Amino acid sequence: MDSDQAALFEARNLSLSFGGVRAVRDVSFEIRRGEVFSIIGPNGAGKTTVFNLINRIYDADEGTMRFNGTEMSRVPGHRVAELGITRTFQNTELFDRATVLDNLLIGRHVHRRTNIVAEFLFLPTVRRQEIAFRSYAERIIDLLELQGSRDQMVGALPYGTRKIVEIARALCAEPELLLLDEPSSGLNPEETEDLSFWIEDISADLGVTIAMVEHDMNLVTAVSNRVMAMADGAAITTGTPAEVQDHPEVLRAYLGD
Amino acid sequence: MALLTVRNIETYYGPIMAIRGVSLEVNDGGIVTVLGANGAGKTTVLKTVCGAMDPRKGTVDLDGRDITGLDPNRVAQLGVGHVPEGREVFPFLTVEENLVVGAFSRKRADFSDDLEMVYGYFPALADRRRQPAGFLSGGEQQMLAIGRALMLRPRLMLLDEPSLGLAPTLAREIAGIVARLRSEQRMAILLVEQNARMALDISDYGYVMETGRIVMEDTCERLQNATDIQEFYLGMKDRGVRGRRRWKQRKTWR
Amino acid sequence: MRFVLTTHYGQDVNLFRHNGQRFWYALLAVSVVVAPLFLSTFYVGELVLVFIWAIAGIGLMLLVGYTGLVSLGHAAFLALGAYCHAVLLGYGVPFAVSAPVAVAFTALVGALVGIPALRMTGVYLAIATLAFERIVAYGIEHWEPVTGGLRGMSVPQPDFFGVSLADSYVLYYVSLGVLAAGLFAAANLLRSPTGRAFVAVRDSEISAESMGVHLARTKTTAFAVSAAFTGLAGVLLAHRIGYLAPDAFTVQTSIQLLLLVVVGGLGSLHGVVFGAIFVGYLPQVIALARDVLPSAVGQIPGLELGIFGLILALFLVFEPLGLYGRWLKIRSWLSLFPLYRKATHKRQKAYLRTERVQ
Amino acid sequence: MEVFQLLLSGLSQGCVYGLIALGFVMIYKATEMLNFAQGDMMMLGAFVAFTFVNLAGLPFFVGFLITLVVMVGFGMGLERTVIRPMIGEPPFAVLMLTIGLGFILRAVAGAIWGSGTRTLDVPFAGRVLEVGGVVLGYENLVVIGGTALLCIGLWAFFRYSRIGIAMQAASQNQLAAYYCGVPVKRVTSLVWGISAAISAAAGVLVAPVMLIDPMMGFLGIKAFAAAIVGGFGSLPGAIVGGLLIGVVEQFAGLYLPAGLGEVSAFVILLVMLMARPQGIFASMQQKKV
Repeated sequence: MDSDQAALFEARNLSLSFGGVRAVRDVSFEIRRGEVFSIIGPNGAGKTTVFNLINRIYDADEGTMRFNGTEMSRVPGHRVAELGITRTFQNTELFDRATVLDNLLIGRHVHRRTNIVAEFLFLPTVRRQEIAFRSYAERIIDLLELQGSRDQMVGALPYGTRKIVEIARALCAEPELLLLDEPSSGLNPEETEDLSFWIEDISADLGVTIAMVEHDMNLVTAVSNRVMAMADGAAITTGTPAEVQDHPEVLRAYLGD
Repeated sequence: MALLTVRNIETYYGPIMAIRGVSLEVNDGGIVTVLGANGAGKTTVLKTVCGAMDPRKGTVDLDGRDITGLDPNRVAQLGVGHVPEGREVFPFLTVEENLVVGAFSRKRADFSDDLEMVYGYFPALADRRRQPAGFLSGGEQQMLAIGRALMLRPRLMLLDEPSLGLAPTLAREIAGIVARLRSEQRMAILLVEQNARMALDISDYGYVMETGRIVMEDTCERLQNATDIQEFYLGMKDRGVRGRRRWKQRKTWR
Repeated sequence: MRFVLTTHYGQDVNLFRHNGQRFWYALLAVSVVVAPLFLSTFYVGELVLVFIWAIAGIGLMLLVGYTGLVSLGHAAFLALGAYCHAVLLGYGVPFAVSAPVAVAFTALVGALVGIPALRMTGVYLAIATLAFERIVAYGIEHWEPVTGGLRGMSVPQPDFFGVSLADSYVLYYVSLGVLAAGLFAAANLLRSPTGRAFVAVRDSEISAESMGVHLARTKTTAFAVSAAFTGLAGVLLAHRIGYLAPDAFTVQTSIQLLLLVVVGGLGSLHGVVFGAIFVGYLPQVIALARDVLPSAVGQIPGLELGIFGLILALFLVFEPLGLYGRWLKIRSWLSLFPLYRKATHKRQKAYLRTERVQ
Repeated sequence: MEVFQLLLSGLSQGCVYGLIALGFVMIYKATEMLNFAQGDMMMLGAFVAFTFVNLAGLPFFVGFLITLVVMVGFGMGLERTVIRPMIGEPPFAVLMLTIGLGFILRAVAGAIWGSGTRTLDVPFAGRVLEVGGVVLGYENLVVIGGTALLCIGLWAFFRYSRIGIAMQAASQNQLAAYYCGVPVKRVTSLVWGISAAISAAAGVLVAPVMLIDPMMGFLGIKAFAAAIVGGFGSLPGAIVGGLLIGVVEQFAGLYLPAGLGEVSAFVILLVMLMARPQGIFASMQQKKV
């Protein structure tokens, strides 16, 4: 990727404190269209907090965020998905008492065009919409190979599958930017390797830009175009995986030696 | 004879099998580490040992006594201190009150000596003994959690990710204290860590877990030299960045 | 076990998955339609009450069972529907206007009550709805010129296409029709985006929001829809009891409605019907039991409510899935007979941890 | 003068709400469970005291002490039999369960003591103290004084006793308390026991001011409002919320249209929930992701 490619998402000088502790300090970065962008750093470095800021769960104390040229620092949380950003959560936040299919269909919620009156009567428009939603969800099910668990309750699925279901749900919204919060945690090395293929497929087949917070350096190196390293709430450096891994400060803060 | 013997335990989260037949041993005065990725089941092993979770199969023996399925407070009374992942101090209690709770299971003994012992290991805590634990920094909370477990005068300490979220210098300091505890307090330690380098440095024996199973065990020197460990846990793998060989249709027999 | 070969997504969207289901529901429909022919007026009246409970129960089930919002004040919506309808009829407004207006009014009030729900977690909300119920009860008791205060007011019984709703048989078919339509509408809603948004809010607000679900709108919608169903039940109830007084709508009524959804089985429309039958007939059973029991026991004040409480407690401790859940277990036991394993429904050690943070 | 009079009776009524609310808050803090039957436990306590003092003819203070002991046992037994199986169930289920318990308690009390109203014989009933034109009923003073004593006692218990500190530990992090060897189940039983005793004390204190009958537990709903207004999970908040509601009720009862005093507690509650849902003494925040 060449460096002057347009930024899909741009954060400038984000800062956030919780009761005196500065969780994020003056962080700026951009995510370019089509790339896989990773954020690495020790636990507590503020990586997930950055995601929560993008996702508008938290209000930044300072700084701005632009997505597709739209200023989004004050957009309400539920509009973020409409703008085209969806995410997964560190410990998965699925709808446990619903089936995998229903979870994916909720992913389609932003594309809802029917109103409640039509839904009460289940008018043909609603039926057509349901079938359209379903066929899109099936596309994602095929892509991520979830056919076997389609009708199972999410709460009863193994952890690894739940992680994949969450990615699938986020994809069902047809996002432009997908945020993955520690996608490999809880997966074994083999599943992690599969995950790296899926991330490549999502990027290549669906054209979705991906930003992820990740610990597993192998995964980060394998799939990322660019990496940002964080420590103590601040961004240390941004660059290619190789550059970042060799950065002396990163070595000191993250790898420990 | 081993102080702690875990035989073939299987533990479930609801219908999900989190650990599948794990066996391990900790000798008196030894440090044993369990390595593995996030979610491999390491924490579940500790929770099963201390009674917070009941295994559906298998047994846990402490000093020849079957402690499977006992409530965690009973296990604690038998001399097992637990430093849980994420520290889990009591945020609204002061540092000293936290430590007093730590000594709860010991009958009305005079524990001012123990308080001094803890403050000796962690002078930072002594300065803040009247402050609510919630206001401590991450490193201080970790010290408090270890100190709280020490108040039990444990024979076996379960340490869950003590370096989690700490700056590397602090993590090293904690590692040093763990090593000291073994020699000075003569307790056995079962250490769960993601920071494999640190864990292997201070431990005698190590187990490696993947998705709920133990896939490898050996002395720490030999583990440090094993290629798999170097690749996966010590980040020394020399891997091509892009353009790995792969078939578009990946394997689907999972 | 029955396996259905699905050849089109449309099939999965349908309410009935196969002809077997269609057959049983059709049989049920026929039997409730012909039932009054074989029953005395008293029993028809009791069945009407069951239908009304069920309609109100749909409302509460959508709120509690699907959206995860608890209301301890649903009696207020029942009262608002009934009083609004009766008052309008009293002013000579035709039934065809007053009933929809009453329902719309209740829905509006429901939406307003839903607003505090946006900032409250379950328990706070439960108390807030309870407070709301007390305030509505106060209004009804003290707005004498309109509601008749503590004396109450009689409900005008207008002719309805030439027949009177005071006639139990007429009311039976009207209520049955309303119930069927209500179940149909609720089932439709639940297989549509709004229904899924309800479930999403119930299971994880944070991830619902990140999937684009507007929490505020979804919760107010849930409250409005729930209140509308309950208000509709109130309209029918006004005709069923013929005379409205504040003591027909108390905290106990709210609790009975909750009992209905819990005993029926949270999160299922089938449960509503099971629960309504239970709540509708329990007082009868208790009344019968009083006659049989020695008078020292039979005449205990508050016995009926005490038994309600006991049953509620027993269900919560032993069968949190309710009657419908029990039925599903029996069915799966039957279909899996030799293979069924008890451990499938075993409970685990659980620990509480405060979610308060500093 | 009238204002002082009202203020005083408001304060004594508020103390009663506050006392019941203390019981709620204790259980809530220790177990995150809500006991909707708290008001009915108060009713039960009052009836038990009535049995020992009026029926058995014991001296008041002896009867009172026995009542406290009986109610501690009752609370612990309740926890052991009914509440413990509910650990891990959603809060809604526990709430419903305690609502059901309330109905059962009312029916049981009705069966044992009948549905009529009773008066507890107390040594301080009917006497008044006149200070500068303000008439102070002894029973009002006793309610206020008793509440103050109980609060100080509880405060000292939580501050200085090992079991009190362990209770707080268990409430803040149950699993970590287990790891420290705190027998959380026994501690939880004890919390229920103490909470039952507090509500029994409330029942005895309120008995001279209002009559005892199986329905008096409905006061518990207002105590709930008090707890929320004060900031759920805060012990001082419970008392402050109770006092606030007690005083407002008295004034609303006199200066506003008939019956508004009765609902003023709920109006305050709703206003509070809209304006400042965390209550006067905020102690809770949102779940972290």
